[in-house]
Amino acid sequence: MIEELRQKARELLEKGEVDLVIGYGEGSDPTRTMPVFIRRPEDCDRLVWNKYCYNNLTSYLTWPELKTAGKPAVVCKGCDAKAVVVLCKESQINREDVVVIGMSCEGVGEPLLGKCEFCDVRTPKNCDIVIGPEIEPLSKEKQYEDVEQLEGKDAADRWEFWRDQFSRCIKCYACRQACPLCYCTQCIVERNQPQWVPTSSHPKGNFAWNIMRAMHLAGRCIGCGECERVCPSNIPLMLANKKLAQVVKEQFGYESGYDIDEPLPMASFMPEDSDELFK
Amino acid sequence: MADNDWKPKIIAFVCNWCTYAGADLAGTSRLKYDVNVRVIKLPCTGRIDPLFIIKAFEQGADGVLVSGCHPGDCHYTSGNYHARRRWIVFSQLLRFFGIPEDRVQFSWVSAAEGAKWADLVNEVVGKVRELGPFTAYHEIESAEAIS
Amino acid sequence: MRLEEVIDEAPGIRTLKLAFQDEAAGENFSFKAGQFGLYSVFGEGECTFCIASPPTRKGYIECSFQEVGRVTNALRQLEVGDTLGFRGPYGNWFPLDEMKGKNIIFVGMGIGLAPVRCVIWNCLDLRADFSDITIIVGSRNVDLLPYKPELKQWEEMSDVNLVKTVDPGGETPDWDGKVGFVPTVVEQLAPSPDNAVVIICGPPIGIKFTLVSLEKLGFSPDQVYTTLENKMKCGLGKCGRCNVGNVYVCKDGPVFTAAQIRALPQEF
Amino acid sequence: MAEFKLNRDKLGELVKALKGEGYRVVAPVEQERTFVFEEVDDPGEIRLDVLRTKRSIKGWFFPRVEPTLSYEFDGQSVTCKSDLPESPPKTVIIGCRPCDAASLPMLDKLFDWDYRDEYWFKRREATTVISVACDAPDSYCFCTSVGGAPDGTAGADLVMKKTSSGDYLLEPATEKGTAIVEAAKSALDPATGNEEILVGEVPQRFDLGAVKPWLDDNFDHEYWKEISYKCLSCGVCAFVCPTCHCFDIQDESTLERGVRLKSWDSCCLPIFTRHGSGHNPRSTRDTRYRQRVMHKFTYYVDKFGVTACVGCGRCSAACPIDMNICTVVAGAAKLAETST
Repeated sequence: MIEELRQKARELLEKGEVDLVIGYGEGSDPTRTMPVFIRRPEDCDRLVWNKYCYNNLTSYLTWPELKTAGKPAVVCKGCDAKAVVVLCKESQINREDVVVIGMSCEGVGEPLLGKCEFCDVRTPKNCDIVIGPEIEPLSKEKQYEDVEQLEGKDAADRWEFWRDQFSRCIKCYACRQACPLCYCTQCIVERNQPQWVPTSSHPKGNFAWNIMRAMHLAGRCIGCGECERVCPSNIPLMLANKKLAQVVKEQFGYESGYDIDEPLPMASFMPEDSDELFK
Repeated sequence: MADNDWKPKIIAFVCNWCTYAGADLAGTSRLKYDVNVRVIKLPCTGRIDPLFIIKAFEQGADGVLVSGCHPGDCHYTSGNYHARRRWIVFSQLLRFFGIPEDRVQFSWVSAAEGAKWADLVNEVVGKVRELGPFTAYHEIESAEAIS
Repeated sequence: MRLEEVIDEAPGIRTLKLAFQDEAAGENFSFKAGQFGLYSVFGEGECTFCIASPPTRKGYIECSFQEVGRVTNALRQLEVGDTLGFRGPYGNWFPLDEMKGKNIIFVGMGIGLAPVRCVIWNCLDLRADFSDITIIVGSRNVDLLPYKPELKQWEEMSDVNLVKTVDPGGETPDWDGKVGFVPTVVEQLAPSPDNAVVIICGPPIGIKFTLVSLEKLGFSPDQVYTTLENKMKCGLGKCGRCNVGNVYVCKDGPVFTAAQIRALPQEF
Repeated sequence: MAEFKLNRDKLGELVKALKGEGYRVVAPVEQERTFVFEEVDDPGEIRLDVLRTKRSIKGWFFPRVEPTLSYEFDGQSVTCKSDLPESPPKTVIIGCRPCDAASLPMLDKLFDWDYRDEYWFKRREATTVISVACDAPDSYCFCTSVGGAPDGTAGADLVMKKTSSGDYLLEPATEKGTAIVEAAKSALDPATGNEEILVGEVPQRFDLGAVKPWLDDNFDHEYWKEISYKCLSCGVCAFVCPTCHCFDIQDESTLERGVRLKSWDSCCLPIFTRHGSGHNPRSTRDTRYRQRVMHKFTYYVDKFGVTACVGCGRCSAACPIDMNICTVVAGAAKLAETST
């Protein structure tokens, strides 16, 4: 697969179809990879593909620095490619302005990351080029098991669980920076009139930050899990994201990252949406 | 503060066109309702950011009430429809994080429903009074965080 | 400190006169022209401004600010009698002792006139110590020109040469000053570099181009002083925010000569 | 030389003895699949074998959030109270690595120059640091390239060195360290002098002497853009770093009272230098990443005579995109070599 990837990337650059290829390169350790930006066909041999290709490289697509870099091609796993769908829907990129190279993927990490156990996009969708064999999707039946497990506890326990988790947050914002869908030029925590979210990483500030981060991803999160992976405190951020994905699916029948034409759930409505909550 | 001195603090975020008018009607109709609610008027429920609720708790609220026009009656046509989706999701998130459901109440109160407003406030205040002060949230005060 | 007086200078620009609540502290307080302080609105935070009143006038200090962010907004809400926090004075100062007997050219652009104003009054209060005094003030438009009553005062002084200018398009029908960008006006005015020093402050871009003009006129970078307004938090050389190259602007600055600035990485 | 040793099974007794003397004991413990320094109740939790905790010990001297001033409103007047702790608890940190300990004297210089930061120094005085020499450094380690050593003593009051039998030899480096040995004597055994000490090797990865001159001359070099295009601009590197010390000051308040907080900040975050006007002197990620490297490897040297990096490798290990500071600096050293 690596050779095929390099070959394709080389072709794209040689033909001038793209100006740069964003892919994975060799990391500082055999169990890591590092994003590489390749501009010359002869550098395409730096591209690698292995089970340590964690990063969701689509998060680079919305960067201001990239606006002047020409047309990019981006190497994506199936999960990552979902972000392209959302970015297009939210008018952050034009689909035709990026070439998506999808990689068939049997999961990343050693042991496999949690998200890979319920992956239905092992053969990536919505890509311009797919490299690698067709791989059967896995069942998503049990994907919310961890969410349900926490829900089984009573409110006070859940509160305690999250309070302890969030108290470890150091507000480094790696979750935000790594997220392909956190592309706001000015994040809500950087707005200080009024200061909506306390900037300090004390438990109260952390709670406000994490609840807002999750809420802003409602109906948008594509489940790539980068936020959780990059968190230096190992806070289970995906639990909250998954909970919201579950709510959105149950209530509005929407799953993020699949259909480029379906309206965004949090920017649309149906008159017959549930009124159960309201007195 | 001794427990028997405690009065619940309820913040109500209401829309200008329906619920605020409804609350007004409750007043002009001389309906009596609990005084522990502080009303904040906004143009529309669509304007109410989930952050408002968080901020209210941060600043010491024990309960929050959000209310606007009935679906279909929005002054801006669809503001409350959007708000409805937002609250459906947000209430689930709050629940997931262990914030008691009775501390946050969402409702629709029209300009004609002064009595409903009074009842609603009484009910919310009653429930929050039962729950007691929201110390769980207030105690995660800006404590020193070490490493 | 207690807010004594509020003066609206221009749209969005305000001067606050502050008195010490503790009189003894007020009497012991001294500073030098060019130093700054951290003013705090309790509940909102701290903000860094130079002290805009001259050290020759005791018992109070003034600061001028443009409303841009959280704290300046809160400062604007304050009413006479309110309490403010003040830390300072911090940083270095303009070496007025070395400037004695020299011609002094002041250049203040927009709100950048505030730190320059402090030095102007300081020099005017000690007028005999200095030779010719030229003041060049510029702003985007007439409305935004701060310290209008003082400009009038300076204009009327026989021993001060005041030049006012506004950017092209910013003039009004009854504007009696020049029209043109400050660097251009400086070049037209062509002050002699002999026995002269320049004290300049304004937006980074304005300073940059004025320095070029001054160089053309034969000023050496050692003759030109400016004050850098970096984002600062602690004022004590610790928090690292104002760090540019190997200096902490809050300790090693804010006053630098053009020569020193040139040696720094261009990150301000 | 070491007079005493700690039997590998007697760590619990040591902790107990220290607690008995009124010390608060802080040591590496596991927390959600990472290791951090926490106050220890159960000595069984202590993980002296952990090479790299996620965050350094700096938080125990310079907390990530710290109140500096509290105030109460009363009409137009405000009553203020300093939050400087009178006497911070007497603390002993057990099991940090020599690189972490070395960061302390390095930061002393910053917190002492011109204005002495009592928040830092009161905790410094109240705290005894026991480091454990590294017997098994890994590929992220580069202490030897920045003047440290896997068995370095800088900043440590007492150094514990692992022996081939799994015990630890105790070498006091300061009076505070000697006091610890005194306090914990009941848990210690005399050293025989025949113990075989295990100290790992950390290869030198770059020539520090060549780095600074190159950095001084190459502020505008293409290299910065080239290496930092992939930087996410998050703050992980600074927050896990033992020497990154930049902080923010923010007020938080209600209608009745407020507090002024000092909290960690990072030069890699875009908002760090953004002015109120919107002007940002470091608006791009390459300028911010460059600032991080420059501040450590040249500005700090100019100002305080030491390099503000101890080679612990934390930022490299924690970086979401595998930015390795050792590789970056080694790259600069290499450029320095080729340019001369």
